[in-house]
Amino acid sequence: MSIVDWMPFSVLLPLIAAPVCALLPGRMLPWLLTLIAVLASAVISALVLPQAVQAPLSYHFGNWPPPIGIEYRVDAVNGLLALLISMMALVIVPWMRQSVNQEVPQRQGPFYALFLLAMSGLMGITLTGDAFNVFVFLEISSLSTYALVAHGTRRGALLSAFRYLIMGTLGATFYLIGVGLLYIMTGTLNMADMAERIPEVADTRAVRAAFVFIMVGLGLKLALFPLHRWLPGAYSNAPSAITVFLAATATKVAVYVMLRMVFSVFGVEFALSMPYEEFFLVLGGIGILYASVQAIGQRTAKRMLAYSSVAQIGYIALAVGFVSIDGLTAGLVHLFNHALMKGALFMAVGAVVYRLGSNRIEDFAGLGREMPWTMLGFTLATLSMIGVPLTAGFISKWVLLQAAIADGHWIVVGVVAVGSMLAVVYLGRIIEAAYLRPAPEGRAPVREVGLWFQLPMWVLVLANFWFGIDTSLTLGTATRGAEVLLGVGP
Amino acid sequence: MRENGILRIVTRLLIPLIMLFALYIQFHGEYSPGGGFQAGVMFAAAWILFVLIYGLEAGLAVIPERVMFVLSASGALLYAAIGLLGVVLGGNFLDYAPLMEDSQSAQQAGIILVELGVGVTVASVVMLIFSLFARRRGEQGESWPAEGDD
Amino acid sequence: MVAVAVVRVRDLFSAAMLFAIYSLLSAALFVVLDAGDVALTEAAVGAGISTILILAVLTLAPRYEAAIRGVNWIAITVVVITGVCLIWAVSDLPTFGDPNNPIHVHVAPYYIEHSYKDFGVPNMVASVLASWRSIDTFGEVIVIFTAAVAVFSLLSVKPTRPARKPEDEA
Amino acid sequence: MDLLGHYNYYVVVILMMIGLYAVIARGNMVKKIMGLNLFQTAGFILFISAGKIIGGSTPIYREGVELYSNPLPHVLILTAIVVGIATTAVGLALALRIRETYGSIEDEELVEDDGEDWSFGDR
Repeated sequence: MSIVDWMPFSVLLPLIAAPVCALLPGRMLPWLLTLIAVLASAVISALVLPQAVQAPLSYHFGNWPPPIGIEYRVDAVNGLLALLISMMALVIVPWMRQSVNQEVPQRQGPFYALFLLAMSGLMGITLTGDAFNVFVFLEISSLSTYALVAHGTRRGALLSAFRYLIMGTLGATFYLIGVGLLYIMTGTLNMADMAERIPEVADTRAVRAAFVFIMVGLGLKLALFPLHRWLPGAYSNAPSAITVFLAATATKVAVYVMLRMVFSVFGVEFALSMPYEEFFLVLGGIGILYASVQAIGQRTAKRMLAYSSVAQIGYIALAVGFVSIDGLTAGLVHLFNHALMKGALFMAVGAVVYRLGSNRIEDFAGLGREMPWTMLGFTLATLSMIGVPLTAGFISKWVLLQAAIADGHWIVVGVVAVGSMLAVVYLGRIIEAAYLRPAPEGRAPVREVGLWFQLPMWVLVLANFWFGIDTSLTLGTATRGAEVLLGVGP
Repeated sequence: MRENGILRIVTRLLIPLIMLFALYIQFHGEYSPGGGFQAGVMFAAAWILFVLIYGLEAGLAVIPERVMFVLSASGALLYAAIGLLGVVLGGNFLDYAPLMEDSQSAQQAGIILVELGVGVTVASVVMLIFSLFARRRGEQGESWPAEGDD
Repeated sequence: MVAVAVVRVRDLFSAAMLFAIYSLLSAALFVVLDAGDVALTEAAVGAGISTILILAVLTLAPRYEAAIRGVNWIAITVVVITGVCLIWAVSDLPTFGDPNNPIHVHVAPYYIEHSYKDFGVPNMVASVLASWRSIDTFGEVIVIFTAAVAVFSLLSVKPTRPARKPEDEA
Repeated sequence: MDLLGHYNYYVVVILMMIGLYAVIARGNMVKKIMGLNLFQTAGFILFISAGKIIGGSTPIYREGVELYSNPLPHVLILTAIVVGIATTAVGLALALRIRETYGSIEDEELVEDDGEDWSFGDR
């Protein structure tokens, strides 16, 4: 079997493992099965990517050629994203074991099954080349995510999950209606096939409305300002492990679908005939400033980081707002790098939650001495977040600024600079508390967390530096991806 | 409702009919409207009717929740197994052609088996969800006796 | 229309009943539109399962919803914008029922032609569902299974969980 | 003629607006879920309407019938209905749990409780 034959199994293996996992008793077995499935998925994704960068790979389900059947189609863009998702899952699964033991004391089989479903749903959205199939897998991942968020130990978790469900379902339905309109106009659901047929009907109002509907639907899913309202609650109330996973992957996938629909399906000319650029630049810019200011006002670390995520989505929106190779490259690189930083930050906070049972910022006081490794990791990830040279965060901001300067968008340059300053302020609060303030009187000494927490976090922290120095994987693949999206180059 | 003789007898007559109809829909789905999903819902509806008349305990005595849970997983797994069988026999995932020599009957076999998987999952999931909701009511009734005036 | 009533009625119990009627009406509409399979499903799901589940929740929850304070202008604005956008869009769609619409001349004819010829399966919906677009249906099975696991993990927790103090967790 | 030719679509839009209004404006969670269902069903009618051919028949092969309605939208909507009921079930289960923990399912009453500021620890 060639690698193409294995490709869909990066989705199918976790998907099939999920029902088995749900039936397994105890705590160890479901976790082990999850680990194996995720590992297999990551290995396959890693093997697929180099091939997909060369030329798109296509897998036909049931051996029916598209558009009759459904195909999985992998190129540099979604190959990179699939690698990101499966690798993040692979890092998180070892990390989550103790944290989940604490936060989900009941039967864990269903919990891990839901995690697998969420992960494979995201993978499925990423790999598929069929617009309706996206909807189906979107619902798999969303439904399981709602349930996972509701597993949070705070009672607010239920409410957050419910609101997330309402917003998420609205988003998915908007997307469905958009796809429906497109289908009515083109007669096909296969994305590549749609792309060929859209130019004929591009001038109709129905196609324009389809564009708007898909954008709004996905905007809800990716928490683009002002549709971000569900995100802080969902992130801060979910179990720590789920927060890490969601922050690192879920919104990224929505960004990907948006890019795919805009560039591969509607095409650049069509996007430019809509107020696409203005839409993203304005919303992205306001999103960065608004969410960063909000983040400064938060009292808990998780919620602060959640607002920071909304701001980071703003950066990605800015980047993809430039319809240029540089802009899209910046967006894709930031997609990847942001997952690394946010993953590391949320893992550090998760470790603190595990020990302290709290993530209020004043409770971080004195942790610099008591949990030195965790806080060191947090600090290093913060550097990347701010964009200090030699870190991954620097690379993405650098490319973004280049794109902005090339297009002469000086306001964007200003927004990015201000956003970075604000990030220094809000992330600085935690670091200040951890290192400069003494531990409160009367608190029992806090022990450092064990290797299960440390190792995965340090993998991500070091990855931040690795990808800040060696950019061939991220920048190289992202540039190739941008070329694919814009339809230029080989 | 549970003491009403007419209801009990009518249901007793009705339930086998509904189940029979569900099976008809399940296996006749290729020729007329219907298929695994509709049959599953129909089958579950028969069980729910049974529960409404005879009570949840009687219903769970027929099919315990644990069995439903296992069934719902195994329906999905049956579907996946058919898909994987295609791969093992040298085709793509969910490729029915390698299942049999004759491509027409291979497709039919694939469709029937897959629909069976759908039917099993849907029926057990709907029953499971209903039973979880209904059981909730019983448990809550004990613990929240004073509630319900708002 | 029934839909308006569903939204207006504050008695949730009547709303649930009206909701069932609405589902049955749409099922009837689907029959008129030649979608027998869909009608069967909508009738079973919308009028059956959804309604039963809603009623099951209502037995545990207050029957009347709270009075609405004033008019929600944000909601109206959003809805009107969406509505105008849609009206503007749909008036541009191909005429209803015309066999020459793009939807009918691409892909679909293949299904219609080959279902019986290649599979010997007269019900085209079944063959598209279970063979041509089989992975969608697999996804559908997984979705419903996800729902089962989700509801199971949500509702298998003991109902009278002691109200936890928010301070000691995060 | 044009108005008649799009009658179905207009109905869809109106239903959609009603459902959407219920989702956004209504505070009651059960009502929100019903609204969501209305909204989704309207979307389904859009698909099915598009699949209809006047003079066509149900897409089940019979001797001598030439014109069938389009089976593909039917398949999509079958899947979408299933997804809809799955969402509804999870949503209702959540509403039930919320009712148990908070004692209310009116969304607006719970806003402050949700901890939008997350400042429990300060009290």
